[in-house]
This record gives sequence, structure tokens and C-alpha cells, in this order.
Amino acid sequence: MADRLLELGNVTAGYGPTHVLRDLSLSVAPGERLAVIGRNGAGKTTLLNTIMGLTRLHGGHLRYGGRSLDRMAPHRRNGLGLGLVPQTRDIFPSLTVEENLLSCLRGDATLEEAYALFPRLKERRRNGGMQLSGGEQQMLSIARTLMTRPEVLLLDEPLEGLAPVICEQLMAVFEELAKDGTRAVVLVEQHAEAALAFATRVILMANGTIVHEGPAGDLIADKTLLHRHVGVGIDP
Amino acid sequence: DEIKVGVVAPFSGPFAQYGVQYQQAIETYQAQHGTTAGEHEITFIYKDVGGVNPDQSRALAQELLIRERVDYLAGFTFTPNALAVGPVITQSETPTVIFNAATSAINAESPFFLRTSYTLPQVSAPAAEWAYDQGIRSVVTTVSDYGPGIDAEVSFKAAFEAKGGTVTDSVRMPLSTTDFTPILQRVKDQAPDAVFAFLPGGPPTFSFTKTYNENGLRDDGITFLGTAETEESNLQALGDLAVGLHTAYHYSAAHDSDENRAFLDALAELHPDGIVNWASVGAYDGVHLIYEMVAAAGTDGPAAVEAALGLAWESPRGPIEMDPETRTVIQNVYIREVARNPETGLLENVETGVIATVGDLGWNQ
Amino acid sequence: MNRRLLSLLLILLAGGAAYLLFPYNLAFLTRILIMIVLVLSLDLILGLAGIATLGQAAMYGAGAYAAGLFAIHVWADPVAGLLAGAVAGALLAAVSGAVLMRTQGLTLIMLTIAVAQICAEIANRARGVTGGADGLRGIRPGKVLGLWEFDFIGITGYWYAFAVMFLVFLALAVIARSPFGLSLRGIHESPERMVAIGVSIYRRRLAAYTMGGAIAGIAGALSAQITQLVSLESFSFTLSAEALIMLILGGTGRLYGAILGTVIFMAVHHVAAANDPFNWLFVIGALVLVVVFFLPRGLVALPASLKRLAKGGRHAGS
Amino acid sequence: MTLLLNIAVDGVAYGMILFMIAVGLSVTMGLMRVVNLAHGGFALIGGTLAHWLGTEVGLPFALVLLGAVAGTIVIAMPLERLVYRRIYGFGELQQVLATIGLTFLMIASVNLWQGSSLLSITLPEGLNRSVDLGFRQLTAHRALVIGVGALVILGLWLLLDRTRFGIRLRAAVDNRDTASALGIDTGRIYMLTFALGAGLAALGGILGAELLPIDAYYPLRYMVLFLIVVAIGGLGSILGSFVAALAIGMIETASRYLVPDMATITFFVLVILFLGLRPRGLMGRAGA
Amino acid sequence: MQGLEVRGLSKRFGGLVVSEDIDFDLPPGARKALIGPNGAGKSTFANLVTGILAPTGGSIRFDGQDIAALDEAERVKHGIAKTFQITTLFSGLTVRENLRLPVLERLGQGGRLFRRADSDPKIEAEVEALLAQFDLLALADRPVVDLAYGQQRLVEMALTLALKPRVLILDEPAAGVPSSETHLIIEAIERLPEDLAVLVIEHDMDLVFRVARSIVVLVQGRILTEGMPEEIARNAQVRELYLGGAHG
Ligand SMILES: Nc1ncnc2c1ncn2[C@@H]1O[C@H](COP(=O)(O)OP(=O)(O)OP(=O)(O)O)[C@@H](O)[C@H]1O
Ligand SMILES: Nc1ncnc2c1ncn2[C@@H]1O[C@H](COP(=O)(O)OP(=O)(O)OP(=O)(O)O)[C@@H](O)[C@H]1O
Ligand SMILES: [Mg+2]
Ligand SMILES: [Mg+2]
Repeated sequence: MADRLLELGNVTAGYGPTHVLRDLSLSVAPGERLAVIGRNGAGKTTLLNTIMGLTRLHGGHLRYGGRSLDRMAPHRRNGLGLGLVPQTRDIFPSLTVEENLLSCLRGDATLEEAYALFPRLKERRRNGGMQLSGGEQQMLSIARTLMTRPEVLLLDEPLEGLAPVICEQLMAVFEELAKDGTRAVVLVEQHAEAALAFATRVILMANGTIVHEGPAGDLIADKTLLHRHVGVGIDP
Repeated sequence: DEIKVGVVAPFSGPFAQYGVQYQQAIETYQAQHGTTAGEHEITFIYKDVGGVNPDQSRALAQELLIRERVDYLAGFTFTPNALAVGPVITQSETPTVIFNAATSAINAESPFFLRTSYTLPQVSAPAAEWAYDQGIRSVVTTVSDYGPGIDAEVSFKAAFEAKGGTVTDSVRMPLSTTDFTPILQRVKDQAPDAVFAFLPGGPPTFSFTKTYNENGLRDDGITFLGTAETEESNLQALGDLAVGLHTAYHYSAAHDSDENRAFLDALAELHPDGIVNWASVGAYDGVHLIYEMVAAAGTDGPAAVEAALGLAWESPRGPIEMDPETRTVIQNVYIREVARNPETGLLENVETGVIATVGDLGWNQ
Repeated sequence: MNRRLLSLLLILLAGGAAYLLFPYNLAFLTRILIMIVLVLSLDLILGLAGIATLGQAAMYGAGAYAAGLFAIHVWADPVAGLLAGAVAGALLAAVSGAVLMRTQGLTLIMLTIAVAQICAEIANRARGVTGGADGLRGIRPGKVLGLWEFDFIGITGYWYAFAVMFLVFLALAVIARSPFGLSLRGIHESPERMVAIGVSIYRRRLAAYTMGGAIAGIAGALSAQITQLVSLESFSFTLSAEALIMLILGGTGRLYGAILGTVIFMAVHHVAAANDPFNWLFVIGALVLVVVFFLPRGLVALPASLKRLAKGGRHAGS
Repeated sequence: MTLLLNIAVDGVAYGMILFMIAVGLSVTMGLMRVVNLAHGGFALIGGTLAHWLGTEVGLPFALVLLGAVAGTIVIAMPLERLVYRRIYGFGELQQVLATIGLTFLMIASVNLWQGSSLLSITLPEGLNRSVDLGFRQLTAHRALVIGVGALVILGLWLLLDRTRFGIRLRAAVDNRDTASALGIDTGRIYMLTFALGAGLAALGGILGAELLPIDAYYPLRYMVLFLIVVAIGGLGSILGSFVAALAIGMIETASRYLVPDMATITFFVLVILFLGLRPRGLMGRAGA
Repeated sequence: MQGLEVRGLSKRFGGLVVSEDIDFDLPPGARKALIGPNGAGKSTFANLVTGILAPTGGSIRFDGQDIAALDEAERVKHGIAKTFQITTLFSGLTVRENLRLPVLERLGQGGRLFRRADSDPKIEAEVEALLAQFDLLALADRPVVDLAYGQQRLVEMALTLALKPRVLILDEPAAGVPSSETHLIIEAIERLPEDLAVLVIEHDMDLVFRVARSIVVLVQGRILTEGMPEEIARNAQVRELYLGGAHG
């Protein structure tokens, strides 16, 4: 097994003809918990979408476990082990909760697993996906991606709209996921505090590029770093 | 010098067949009789009107008159298209020969309209009389619910009742009808001696005749009476189910005469796949009329119309004459029966007799 | 502001140029103008307010019959006839819209079709009034503004139709930038949000539909006066569908698209049908596909796309 | 009494034919949400192939049916790749335009190949015969359509509601990017479903040709009819289309028995009333 | 009493009870927060009050008047407005146009035909002020679709404020907004007119504790408790069901 799961080299990408990401390089190793922090519009979502193959790649290259992703369709990337929880949740509205989960079921994954993680979903399993509350949708979105058994889990603001208790519980789940040393988690999070507490390594993004990269500890130790690079501070 | 004739007809869309047939008939006539009449060279200019589209029809007529400087107009498959050019041709005094449009009222719209096709009363009334003479006493009429259909119904009924028969039921079928089972089942339940039908050509005719057979009306001995339903361009598609259907009409491609055979042969030489039907003969006779008018009066419109009135000639459909009053030809109406030609194996309308020689019976209605 | 004046000027110039360049095709040019008015009415409803319809011919036909009957039985003045057409179109739109505007999407499309079909059937059955399938004849419009008689060549007809088209365009250009126009675009973008800022979208949509109906009625009235005959085909599905194709071809929501799309479609049709009527559908079909794939926003986007192409950029995404 | 029976029998028969003809559209437009005005075009292609195979090549009916449906699918697949694949993501209006353009091309092609006259499809002798129902006759052909229609509705229900394929299809339609990011091969699903829709269109076109005869302008002539069935049934619901087709068949048949001359107005007024009251149709899914 | 008074409100979806017998007051000037586990029925409650959903039972009065029969648009006209939990904007219009629309409608000018939408200096000034308040000036002429999600949340807030409501319901106003920028939203809330009644639904406890003077806790469609922020933070039941260990 390579010591790097995911590698991005000089990636330039965006929606249609516009460039959002500029010349961005990054790698993710197994067992890593990587946090991505940046202002609104910095390109965090675009970064995850590009890894997943949902944007137009203008330049650079992506590799996963040594294989090139550049021209690979999203579903095959998922097959290789990439899993994305999108920021906008994107529940399938014409499917029930259970069907939403079934549509992604892979390998040895079972519905019971998802329901154990989010008992709420079990109660609502016959409901239409769009009838869920905001937080329930977020749960479903996370559970759905977990059903695909990802090796690298890409989380785009997964705590948004969730009750604080659930947030704590989820963070523990994500941590657990990376623990066995074969998998990795990439977390995009607005709340720097939560992100730093979770991550082993942090990248700061602004204007589509990485402006700082380093161990989470550095940023916790030196609070001005955050502020200098992305104007994001930690609340007192 | 050159005299131009503008032909306004559908050359595209679902009715393109009409335009094609006009053009083939015109070319056939010119192949047979040359391109000059008197000392005039005659050329035809074709314009595509698409379908029922009076706006386009009028615009094309104007374009032909102003830009192409035509002296005669011809064609016109649909009544509104013909009516729309009425004011124009009256103003420009342009003789206009209608190859097809079959509503009586058109010719009243302008003195420059001449018609070499037929009108609906002209064929439906003789059908009624023939039916009575065959011993048919009760009839249900089933017509498409629009102008021509209603014209057919009214004149059939009037003629049939005048003879002493009874029309037990008159069904008007919406144009959008695709399934004729309910209508024919209703007819069947009434068990009349015959059913008289009028439908626009194409898909409705196809479904109607099919349903007539399949629902057992034929087996029950209810005679089918029609007019254009078995016309030649649909006939082969109708298949064996059409055999034995009776229609009263002014032209069958199977008409037994030297003129018709010459016409068919000449046309087949130019267009081996060409189908000949009433539209072809309407155009063919129309061209003949135009040649006569040109020879007699050149570009003088009123004089040309004057020369056309009362003109008689032998057409592929039989003897015809331009009625001075109605400006529609007086012609024979034949009773026909569909049968397979033993030689070619194709279906054809076999004429079993002339039932009347009439002018436009709808003129005074 | 200057650009807008410039483009108005351009339309005027184009009108004059067409007149001078094609003096023998005035009848055809007039048909294009009438069609533009109809397509403009569609742009108001569909382009701005996002009301999808395949039944605009209902209002067109109502306007045509109203203007025709008005000229025959009441008064032959053409401008009064236009008003009659507008009123008929608006009335039909308001009445049918009262039900239709509660729906959207495919349902709405089907309802608009149904309304047009019912109108056609009523006109077909009321033969005594409308002439049925033979058409309503005997329309003899008087002089335009008491000055210009409709002439054989079609000069009066052309300028009359052009003036009407221009005024309609102008009115719509003003409406498009008005608060009302903005609110229609808002409804188009997000009806839920529009309700949340306190707007009865039903009433707004109904108002727009009625206005569109009036304009379509004017187009119908124009055609009745120019052709002097109204046929059942003025209610036809084909007419509605063609108007829609012309609009999308040109580009929705920008009014110029309506003009461009109509002119191109009808001109291509005219030329293609004249050269090979039997196969002209190939030409139109190909044209339509090319536009969808290379100019998804319609022909109005052509200049921008060309500019991008000239700059060496990649081709326009959607 | 006989009248009621007549209406029931003819209504079901007619409704089943409508269903057969519209079900393909219910798949492409209802499930795949692509405004597929070219549906009739595929029925036309199927019908034309059937005409050609039957009358010119001279194959027996079963082979004609098979060959024409297969042929239509073979034509539909590259079209899906070339045209449809690129318009799925477009707005409705662009889809209208593209599929109308495609329809024009199909019409023009058939027109060029076979002309614009009726293209008859030869039925085997057996299907022209009538089945005696006791109080009246029904053609064997219609009986066959009823049978095939029942099979189709059953098969589609199993496929769409009971299999993973059906769930994935609906997911892919709801949000293509997300579905694909979650590992669903949306391209393949779309292509297969489209092929299914086109095949059903061809099958419906051929089996329904007795009522809606095939000619080059078939797609435009009957477009409204197909759309009405799908709209009444509710977008996205095959079962809805089925019920709608039967209901329409009944209503049309009844009005043609009882008030033939008012049938058109009656029909459209009922359509307006129904859709006015139930804008989503019989069984439409939300968000349609 | 004035302001919003809700009595015995309940809502059921089929067999599922989502709101049960809720009594709730929101007088002018109130700053209340509604918190509770996911699916507790908070958004549903907001939707009942704004008229997006029809209640199964109970009454809603505003300034003494029964508004239960009014539809959503009419309630907006009465001054009850709400932001959407999931952003719902005029995505094809520019930010400026997004803000102009509600201002026009509020002033009853939305139906005017023969003047330009941007020709009223007073309206334009108001729009500019809103743009400035939410730091959106640089993006004012971009279509909203082009904005990142967090930026859209700001437009969402601004748009609702443009209605100058008397009761404002904010459904997760800070969702998607980075912690460094929630202050913009908090400040916006703090700058709201004193007599405006505000109800915030939020899972961001920092925001809740900053702006709320009183907190209502909703669990399984019922009001569990109501109290001052400190009380709620100390309430053991609330901590177990909702807050967890982080906020002590
Ligand atoms: N679909 C799109 N089309 C065009 N531009 C887009 C699209 N989505 C985002 N952008 C632009 O790309 C840039 C980066 O957006 P992105 O969503 O990646 O930011 P982000 O860092 O995730 O922000 P947030 O924290 O608000 O989620 C923004 O300037 C945005 O305007
Ligand atoms: N239309 C509906 N049909 C059926 N159930 C619904 C419907 N709308 C909401 N629900 C259910 O009602 C419950 C309450 O939903 P609501 O959106 O009010 O929750 P909430 O408190 O806002 O939660 P969150 O904090 O996650 O946004 C949820 O469990 C949801 O599944
Ligand atoms: Mg983001
Ligand atoms: Mg909520």
C-alpha cells in the first residue's frame, strides 16, 4: 500500500470556463485527519468536488493509490474508495430515506449500521427524503456516504445544522474511522475550533490556493497564524 | 412570349402528396402537349404553402403576382387557402384554377375562380340516389365534424330523403377521433341498410375502414358508401379489408378510356412510382383549361375566364364541361367498387357505372 | 441607456432596410412581423415570468376572430380592430388563466393546449358565426388611421404591422425593466421566495398572462386584417409550437431573441422550402440542434460566443 | 346494459393501446425527466421498420415485431450518446428545442426513405380475426394489445419499484452529480433506461398502428395525445400513466358512444377540470 | 397583549405528531431562541407561524388579530417574515436585484409597469445600505448562483431584513457562515429595531447565547422548558438531550 492515498499536483479547476482552484498541490496519507479551513468562497467545496470529479479539471493531475484520476468518472472514483458528503446534502427527493441508503449500499455495509449511528433515520425510514428536517437530512447524507465504504471520506461541513450532542458523537465516529491506519478523513469546517480539535493536519485556503499547511498543533499554539492567513479567528 | 402560372400547393408537411401529384400531372400534360399554347410559352412556378395556412397562401399569391408577374394562379388544396386569395385575384383580375378545394362557396368569392375538381354535394347526392336505387332504404351517416363533412352529410341526406329513404341517424365525428369502434358499434346496433361515411384522407380513413370490417358491419350486410375514402394514394395501405367497399366519385385511376390510359402511361413514363388519383386529374384538367385560356386570351384575365366558360373536353375522368354559372366542371359521377386487379395484384376502384352527370349541386344552398 | 436607444434605432433601420431590399416580398415580411408580435407575447409570459405554454395560439386565434367579426359587423377601422383583438386575447387569457395559473410545468402546458383545442372546436362548431373550417371571410379593413388604404403590394400592410410590432416591442422593453418585470423574473427564479416576500404570485402571473394574451390577440388581429380571412388553424397547436421554437431559438427573456429567432426561423423556412420543400425539415431540424448545442442560450448569445471564440477561450459551457 | 358493456370493453381496449403508446414517454419523460418530444419519433422509427420488414422484406409478424423494436433500440443508443446525454442537464426549454429538432430529422428521414403516405403494418391472419365475447366481437389484435399491456405494466413495476436498478435510476435522475459521486454509474443507467423507453415507444407504435396509423408525420400528429396521458397520470409514475390511459380510453369511448359530436370539447373540458383540481396528475411525484 | 400569541398549536403529518399543544408568546422587542434536537419540530413551528404549513389545531394571533386563516404572502404583509433554513434565493438575479425585489414589494411598488425598477433613489439607497451592512458590496452585481454557500446565507439574511418585518424568524441564520463571520450576523441581529420581535432557531450555541434573552427548548414537538440562557445552560435535561458536554 502506498504511503499516500490521494495526491493532487498543480491542480487548476473550476466550473465551466472559470478557474476557482489555482495550481493547488496536496496529498493525504492513510490514517490522516486533515482539516480544510478558509473563508466563504475560498474554494473548499470546489476542492472536494474536484477530487470527486464533479468540476472541470483545467490543469494538473490527481492520483489515488497510484492511479490517475484525471479522466475518471465520479462513480469510478467512488468505487476506488473516495466518498463525499456534499455541503448541500443533496438528498434524493423522490426516494424514501431507506431507498436513499439502499441506492448506495456497497459490499458488506448494511442498513442497520446506518440506523445504529442515527436512530432518528430508522424512525423516519419510510418518509420521503425531502420531508426530513434539516439536521435529519444531514444525517442521511452522512450515512449514505458511509454506506459506500469510503477509504478517504471527504466531509463538506458535515456538522452544519446538527444538534451539539450529535456533533460530538459524529466527531468520535470520524476519528474512529481514521484510527485503523488505512483510511483518511478530509474535513471542511467553518468552525476552526472544532476542526483543529479533530485534525492531525490542517490546510488553510484562500482564493483557490493553499496559503498554509501544517500540523494542527501549530495553529492551536499560534492563534495569529489563522488570522493572518485566512482572516479566520477562534472565538474566545 | 412567356406566360407564367403560379401553383400554390402543399409541397411539405403531411399533405405534401398533393403538391407532388399536381406537379407530376402538370409535367405529364406538358410532356404530352408541349409547353406552348397559341404563341405563348407556358411555365409553372411552384410555391409551398405547407398546409391549411391562409396567411401564407395569400402572401404567396401576392409574391407570385408582384414579383414573378404570373398571369394565372392554380393549385389550392384547402378551402381557406383558396378563399384567402379571393380578394387578391379579384383586384388583379387573375384567372385562378382550383385543382382541389371542394367547398361550393369558394367560387362565389371571386369571378376569377374556376374549378376542375369537384364539390362535395356533386358526389354525395348521386351516392344517395344510387343507394336508394339499389334498394337501400335506411342509412346512418357518419361524417367528420367540419365543413366538408357537414356539406357531405347535408347533401346526402337531402337527396336520400327526397327519394323516399330515411336517414335514421347522423353522427358527426370529431376530427381528432382515432378509435372509431364506438361510432361503428353504434351504427351496427342500429342495423341500417348502409352507412355513409365522409372522412378526410389519411389516418382517419384507414382506421375507419378497418374498424368497419373488424367490428363485423360488413358481415352484417351493412353496405359501406363513401366518396374519396378509397382514393388511390391510400388504397394499397388499406389492404384486403377495402375489397368490396362502394364509393361514388368522379374519378378512378382505373377508368376505362383511351384518354385515361394515355394519361397514366405518360405519367408513369415520367414518374414510375407516381400514384394517380383525383388530385392528379384535377391538376391535369386544370392545366388543360389554362392552356385553352392562354390560347384564347393570352394575358387578358377577364377574357380568359370568358373563354373558359362553357368549354367542354374529354378528360381522363370522362367528358367534362366548365359550367358557365358555377365555374365548376360538370362531370360524370361513377359508382365504384374496390377490387384486386388480377394482373397487377393491386387494389383499384373499379367503375361499375355512371350514376349521374352533374354540375355543382351545392351552388344554390 | 445609449445602447438601448441604439438597438431601437437598429430595429428601425432593419425595418427600413428590409423594405428597400425586398420590395417584392412585403407580404412575407409582414407575416414575419406578425409572428414577431406573437413570439414577443410569448417572451413576456415564458421568458420573463417562466410560464411555460404551448397554447399561445388560443389568444392569437381569439384576437383574430374578434378583429375579423368586429370589422365585419361593427367597424372596419383597423386600429379599433386591433383593440378588439387585444381585448379578446386578454379576456380569454384572464378567464383561462384563472385556472391555469394555479399550475405549472407539464400540467400547465397540457392545460394551455387544451384551452386552444377547445377554442378551435368551438370555432369549428359555430359555423354560422365563424365560417367553420372554411374560414371567416368578408373582412375588409378600412384605411389605417383614416389615411392609408391597404394596397395590393402590401406597403401599407408592411408599415402598419411594423409600427405595431415596434410599439409592442417598446412597451415590453419598458415593462421588462420595471418593478413588475423584475418581480416576474423573481417568480421565474424562485416562486417560494417570492411568496415569502409577500407577493401573491398567482395574481402576478395572471396579470402577466393576461398581458401576454392581449399582445397575442393583437398579433391575431393583425393577421386577420392583413389576410382578410381567419381560419381554424389560427388556434392550431402547430402555431403555438412554432412560436415556442422561434423564441427558444432566438433566446428567451431578452425580447431581441424573439425578433432574431422569428426572422431566422421563418427566413430559413422560406428559403429551404422554396428550394427543396420535401426535405426542408432536415435543414430546420439541423439548425435547431446546432443552436441547442452551440448556443444553448439562443441566437442572441451568438455575439458573446463569437467574442469568446475570438479571444481564444474554450467553447461556452452551459 | 349492452351499451355499458360495450363502453367497458372498447374503453379498456382503447386505453390499453394508449398506454402502450405512451408508456415509453412515461419512462423517458416521467422517470428520466427529459422533455422528450421525440418520443413519437421512436414510435415512428419502430413503425417504419415494421412496415419495411413486413411488406418489403416479408418477415413473419413475430420477427417483424422483434426486429423493429431491436432496430429502434439500435438507433436510439447512439442518439442517446450524441444528443440526449448532452441535454439531460439542460433546462426544459433547451430540451424541448433539441427533441423537436430531432423529431424533425426523424420525420424528414422517414419521409425521404418511405415517402409521406401511410405505412401499413401487415398483421398475421390470426390477429385480424375477431374473438366472440358473447354479446359482441373484439378483434384478436386488441385482445393481444391488452395482454401485452398488462405484461408491460407488471414488468415495469417490478423493475422500477422492486429492484436496485429502479432505485438507482430515480437517484440518478434526482441529482446526477451526487448519484455519480456516490458510486452510481449514471451514464449506463441513463443509456439503458433510454433504450427501454425507445424500445417501448417502438412496441407501442407498432401495436397501436391499427388506431394511430404510421406515417412520416406521426410524431407531430399524436404528440399532444401522448403528453396528455403522461400529464394525467402524473410525471414519474408508470402506474399513473396506466390508470390515466385506461381512464382516458373509457371517457373517450363513452363520449363517442353517447355524445359523439361533443366528444372533443367534453374530453378537453374534463382534462382541464381534472388537471385544474389535481395539478400533479393521478400519481405524480412531488417536485415534478 | 400585543405581538405574536400562539395557543395550543399542533401539527400532524399523517400519524406523525410534529407539534403538540404549543403555547408560545413573542411580544415586540423579544429576543428569543428556539433550540432542540434535530427533528424536534422547530422549522415546522416556524412554518406554521409564517403560514407555509397549515396547523392541525390551535390558534395563532398577531396583535390581537387571528391570522391563522391568512396565507403566507398576506402574513408577510402583516410583518411576519422568515429566513429559509435551506437557502432559497433568486439564483439567476444579481445580489442587488435580490435585495431590490423585497424592498419594492414592501413599498407596494412591485406591480408598477411603466418606470424602471432601479429608478427610485430612496429604494436604491436602502438596497445599498443593506449591501454595506452585510459586506456584499463587492459582490453586488454577481448573480447569486456564482456565490459560495456562506455568501448566499448573508444574502438570505439581508433579503429578509429588507422586508422590515415586525416579527422576524431566523431559521439557522448562521448555517454555513464561518465562525469568524457570524459576528456580522450577530451584529445585524443586534442592530435590529428595538421593537422588532425576533425568534432565532439555531444549533450554533455561541450565537444563541449571544443574542437570546430567553430560550425555548422544543423536544419531540413539545415545549420542554423555557428560561434565561444561564438557566437553560445549567438544565441537566437539556444538556443530556441536546447540548452535550461542550457547553458548560
Ligand atoms: N456552481 C458554480 N458555478 C460557478 N461558480 C461557482 C459555483 N460554485 C461556486 N462557485 C464559485 O467558486 C468559488 C469558490 O466556491 P466554493 O463553494 O468552493 O467555496 P467554499 O470555500 O466552499 O465556500 P463556503 O465556505 O461558503 O462553502 C466562489 O467564488 C464561488 O462564487
Ligand atoms: N411534510 C412532512 N411530512 C412528514 N414528516 C415531516 C414533514 N415535514 C417535516 N416532517 C418531520 O417532522 C419532524 C420535524 O421537522 P422540523 O423540520 O420541524 O425539525 P427541526 O426541529 O427544524 O429539525 P432540524 O434542527 O434538524 O432542522 C421531522 O422528524 C421531519 O421528518
Ligand atoms: Mg463550501
Ligand atoms: Mg429545522
